[in-house]
Amino acid sequence: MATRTVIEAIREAMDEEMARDPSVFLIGEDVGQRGGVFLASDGLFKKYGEYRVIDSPLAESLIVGVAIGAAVNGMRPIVEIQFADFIAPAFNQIVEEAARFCYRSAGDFNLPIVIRTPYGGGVHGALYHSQSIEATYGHIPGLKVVAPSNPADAKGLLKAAIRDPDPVLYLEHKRSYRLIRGEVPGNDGVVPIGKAEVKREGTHLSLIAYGLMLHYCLEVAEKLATEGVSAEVLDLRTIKPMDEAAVIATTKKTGKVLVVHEDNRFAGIAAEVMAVIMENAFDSLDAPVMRLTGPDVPAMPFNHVLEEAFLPNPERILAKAKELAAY
Amino acid sequence: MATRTVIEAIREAMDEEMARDPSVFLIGEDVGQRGGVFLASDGLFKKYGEYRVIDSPLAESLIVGVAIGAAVNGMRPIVEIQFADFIAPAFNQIVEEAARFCYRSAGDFNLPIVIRTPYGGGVHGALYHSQSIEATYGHIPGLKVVAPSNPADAKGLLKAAIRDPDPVLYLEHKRSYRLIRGEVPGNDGVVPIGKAEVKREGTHLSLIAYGLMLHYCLEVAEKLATEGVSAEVLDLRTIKPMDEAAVIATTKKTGKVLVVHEDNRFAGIAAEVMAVIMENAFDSLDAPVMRLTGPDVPAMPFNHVLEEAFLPNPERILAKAKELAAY
Amino acid sequence: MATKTQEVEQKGGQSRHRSLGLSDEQALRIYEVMRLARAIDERMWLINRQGRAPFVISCQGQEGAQVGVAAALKPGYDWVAPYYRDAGVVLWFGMTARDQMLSFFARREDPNSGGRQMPGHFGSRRLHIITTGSPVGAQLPHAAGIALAFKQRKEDGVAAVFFGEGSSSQGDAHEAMNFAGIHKLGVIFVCENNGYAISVPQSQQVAVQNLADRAAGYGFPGMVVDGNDVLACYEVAKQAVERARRGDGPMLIEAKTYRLTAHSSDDDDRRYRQAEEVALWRQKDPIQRYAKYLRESGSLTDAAEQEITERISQQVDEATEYAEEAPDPTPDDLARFVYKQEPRF
Amino acid sequence: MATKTQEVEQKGGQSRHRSLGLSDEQALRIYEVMRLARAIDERMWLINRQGRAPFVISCQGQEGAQVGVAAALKPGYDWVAPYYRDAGVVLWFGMTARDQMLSFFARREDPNSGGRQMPGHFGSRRLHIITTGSPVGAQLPHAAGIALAFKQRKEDGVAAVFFGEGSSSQGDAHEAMNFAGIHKLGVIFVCENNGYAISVPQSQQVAVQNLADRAAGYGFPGMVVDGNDVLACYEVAKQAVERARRGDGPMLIEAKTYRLTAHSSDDDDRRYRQAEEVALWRQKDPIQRYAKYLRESGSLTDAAEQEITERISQQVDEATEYAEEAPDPTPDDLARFVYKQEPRF
Ligand SMILES: Cc1ncc(C[n+]2csc(CCOP(=O)(O)OP(=O)(O)O)c2C)c(N)n1
Ligand SMILES: Cc1ncc(C[n+]2csc(CCOP(=O)(O)OP(=O)(O)O)c2C)c(N)n1
Ligand SMILES: [Mg+2]
Ligand SMILES: [Mg+2]
Repeated sequence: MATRTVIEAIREAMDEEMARDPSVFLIGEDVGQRGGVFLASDGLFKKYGEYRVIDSPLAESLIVGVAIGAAVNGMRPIVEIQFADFIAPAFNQIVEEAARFCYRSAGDFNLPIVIRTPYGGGVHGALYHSQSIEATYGHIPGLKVVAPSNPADAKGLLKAAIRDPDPVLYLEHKRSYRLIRGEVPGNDGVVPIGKAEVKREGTHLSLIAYGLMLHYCLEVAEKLATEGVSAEVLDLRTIKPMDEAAVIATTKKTGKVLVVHEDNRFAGIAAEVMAVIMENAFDSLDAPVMRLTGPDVPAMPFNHVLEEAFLPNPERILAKAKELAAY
Repeated sequence: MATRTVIEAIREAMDEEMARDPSVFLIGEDVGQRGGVFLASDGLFKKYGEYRVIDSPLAESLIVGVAIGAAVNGMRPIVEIQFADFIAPAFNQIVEEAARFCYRSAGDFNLPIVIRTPYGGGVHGALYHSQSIEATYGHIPGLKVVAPSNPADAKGLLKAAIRDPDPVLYLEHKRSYRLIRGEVPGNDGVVPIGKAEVKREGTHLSLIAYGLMLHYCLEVAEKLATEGVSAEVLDLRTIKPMDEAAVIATTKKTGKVLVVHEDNRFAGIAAEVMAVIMENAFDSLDAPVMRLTGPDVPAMPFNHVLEEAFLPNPERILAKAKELAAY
Repeated sequence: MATKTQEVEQKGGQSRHRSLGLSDEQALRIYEVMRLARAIDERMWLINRQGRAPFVISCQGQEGAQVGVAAALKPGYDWVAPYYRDAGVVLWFGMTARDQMLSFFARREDPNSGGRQMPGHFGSRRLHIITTGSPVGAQLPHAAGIALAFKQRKEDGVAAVFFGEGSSSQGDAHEAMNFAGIHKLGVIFVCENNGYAISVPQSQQVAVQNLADRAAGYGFPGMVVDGNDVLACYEVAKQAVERARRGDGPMLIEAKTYRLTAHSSDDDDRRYRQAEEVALWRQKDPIQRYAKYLRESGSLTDAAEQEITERISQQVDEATEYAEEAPDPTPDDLARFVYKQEPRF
Repeated sequence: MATKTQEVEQKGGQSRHRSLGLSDEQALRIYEVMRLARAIDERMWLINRQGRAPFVISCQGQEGAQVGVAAALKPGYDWVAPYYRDAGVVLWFGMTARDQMLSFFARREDPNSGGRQMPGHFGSRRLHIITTGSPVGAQLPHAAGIALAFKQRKEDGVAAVFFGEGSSSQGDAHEAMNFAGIHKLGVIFVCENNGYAISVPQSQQVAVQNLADRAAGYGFPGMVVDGNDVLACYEVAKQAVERARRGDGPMLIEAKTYRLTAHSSDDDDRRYRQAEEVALWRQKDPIQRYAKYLRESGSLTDAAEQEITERISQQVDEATEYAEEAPDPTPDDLARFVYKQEPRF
């Protein structure tokens, strides 16, 4: 087991998969010579050449559209969208094309494409370098959406995504890139898409999260423990298809659930988790399921006061968890 | 009071507002000479001329982007997107631009734009002429989203939207265009954005819907009444901002709620309604809130068997309502 | 690069097809596919007007551009990205009348979409026809991606993509041409300019006479061709394909043509077109024109014509009958193929 | 339309600005705004490197193109749609050093965004600067819309929109130019071609030498201009503005220039540019070059230069001091202005 940051795990996964399968290639803005603005592909241009690591023109719809065509013609493209905030010009290609290719052809076509993109805030990225997009794309049938929280999951899920026959949106929390370190198996292991993981066992209440918020929840669980409250922490890992069984299991176990995410609240992932619980574990609830999310303002402002006001943080999660525990 | 179809009410609202305010204009594909593919603007080109009713090139991102610029320079554009399924190329302009203009300029700019578009299925429109988009755009802060179910609301909400200082996505259920008739006030009345309406009072359970499904729910309520079940039917009318008070009120009144929509299920509007109830009326619930929605398949197929399998219909709503009543 | 109008009629005279390297058989095959496309389309309108099927969208008038270009490609090796009018393209690439009728009636067996999409939404992995959706313009980047994959594997395959002049206004058209130009990809961009996008005339769609002029801004040649002259289309496409196979990059072909029907069975074109204009273009019908040429060049005898007519009507009859009887999908089919591989839990 | 390279240096000689109709005062005002833009930018880097502010994005090297074009417009009547480098444009249109510094420090009083956006995201309704987001290319359709409104009201206002050559690859750029061409809208499209989009060189971005060539495909003229020659930029912009006001439609101006800094304070340009290349372009600095001209033409005396220098450093000092002390937004501000008008229940 080697210790890696999240960004190193991502780079390693791409490198290993590109070495293993010549049909795997990377395309995106600045991914070549520069190695990506976060250096996710640092060194790969040199190693694999300009037609395996392609510096695209500045056009996201094109990038995804080209990946679709290449996938149809036998390749396995990895797309890097420089920031999740700039995926919007590709919305039509992702939602109306990629996500519907298999369905509209009744299974004749399938698209083994991974779309990697840094999302989330806490880095003074302001309105357009901080957004979360998981609810928007999670709502779209035909896409798979994953959001690993640590290096091992990052590597294993990226490998799974690259080998998956369907389009996978792979969300990388940019604040976690260098902040979160952890052990990464050296072997060829994949982490299956569609499977959540209990990252900490507990009995009194459940915290459900993913990405950066997962770490805050673990921190909160630690604090709660010192106060005699035993919190279970479930890492969704895959947003869509959601591991409903895991959500239901933790609800049945603790009877109290708090869902945490940065993304806007209205019709967000927390709402879906609450709906799943409502439908499947209503009778197990000892309290209403609660959510702590980014507010319904357009995005996270630049100024640090506003940024902090936007982002859920351990203090606020703790307060909400205590409210839940006391219900 | 005159009797109108939904499409007539829409045309009348545009006509009256254009007559009243010279800054109001319409832009979209085929809206001019042809009067729109559904004839929503029939006659307006002749009446107001080519710079008040503009036949745009085939480019949705452009249409919305041009509307933004025109709004900044003193106009009040109404955009027609030919089908909701083709709004996707404009996603960046709607979500990253229009919805964030006011916020990103700290209130210095605002955009009085209405984006009208036909959505929904049941007309053999297949995968790309049947889609529902309310969850996708409802999730976006900074947008208002309305979905009237009848001619009076269609007219009143369109007038409200045109006069509103913010971008409003105005969703027209295409099957309702000529199917639904009703009285329309001749006066200048607007229906306020953000206000739901109880379309039928009841005491045993609540059906919450909008658009075409609202009519199915009214039909079901009628049937339930013959079986001694008194159903309240709430028409959301505005998707975002949602009238939470109305949702909570009906929940507290009946204790049992079924939410119905055509849109895909995962992180859809029903999930948000369930979350709002969970947070605000948990203790009033006599049963879990239930949802009957379009399934999580990419969109509604062409073949009538598949189309019917996709769409909630009165029979299935009735069955679900009975399940709820019996809980 | 200069844009030049093809005037192949003047070249070659009575044996233009032979001077283009086409045997008589090949020339007749082109004719037959054009006629088959038309015949299927006409049958569909008939059935639609009888209320037996809800929707038609037509190739009528554009068969020359479609089959002329397709005939310059290698079916099964090259790829095509057609749009909804391109019955002529997909028939050349191996689709059958039965396939089309199965789509038209939205049957379970429909090879394009299993009855999920409207007719005209072609697709077949086996035949190298990429699946088509409704949002126009989206197929141009796909074609660039197909050509990129050929280049990555050092193969000389070509991707031909077809679109209307209205669709050229979409950002995707620009983005794809730009990318194909940068990497000298083997893409043939074929604009079937029929003068209207539903009701919107060319003058409200673009500010130029010739869409082909745009190619210069992407670093490759653009050619205007008479889209109702199937051999002219074949000639220019052949040049484009040779160029592309050599690795010299894309070409934009603008085929000037006309649609002889309303936009679709839901449209009423009298709202925006003069009857005289349509009548004028009926006289330029690419099938009539090609038939005349073939007859004059001695390649099409009355007997051959009759054989073709019979073969086609038999195919269309059989296809219609088969497809109309074929079973619908079942409700269980609704949830299939959301993904190729359902995630394991 | 033909593309022609401006060679105004040869024209006019020692009194080029006068032959362009600029008084000495106006010529000096242009100089001062260029220098002010540069001075604010340099100060921002200093403060950023000291860790007192998280982010800078620069105008350095592009001030000639920016101020040259802006000087041909009527501030407060015409509109501009700038991009993040266009400090020179917005200063000409009435923004102040204090405004910029308030953005830089993300203070509550920041007139661009109330501390919500990164620096370089300009906007002021009063000054006719449309609010700028980060997604590149989106501003081109906005400019077309602004010009459409002028046309609808029969006013002769002009909209000038600025963008990098990288951003020209976005579909929105194409869609906007096409629309502006069709309706002969009063839009000036200004491409500040600095040869790179972050790390991606022009050769990977477009297949042509001159972006201006694209204008022909939209039915209006495109001009290449030396972006480091402020008077050349002024001249071509003046022609474009006159054309636009007359109702003759848009023009595309490609100003060839270079960015002298890294893409932003988060970038390391040594990963993709040679130091020699940067050094070469430093010698072509538009400010130096214009100063030399002004001195040689006798319009800029040592005394005037010193006055300008003092005025600028005083403005920048005061602005910095004021802005650094200015209060942050409060958490309550977070939820304000999601809408202009909160819906009534
Ligand atoms: C993105 C998108 N917007 C709108 C439509 C609706 N629509 C279908 S065909 C069409 C006109 C297409 O015109 P053109 O590209 O010239 O092709 P033609 O039908 O003339 O062959 C329109 C507007 C669509 N299919 N996709
Ligand atoms: C839609 C979108 N995609 C990606 C980015 C990230 N990005 C910011 S600036 C930039 C390069 C812009 O290059 P160019 O247009 O040439 O302008 P320059 O910075 O060179 O002046 C990129 C890729 C963005 N802001 N918007
Ligand atoms: Mg057309
Ligand atoms: Mg640049």
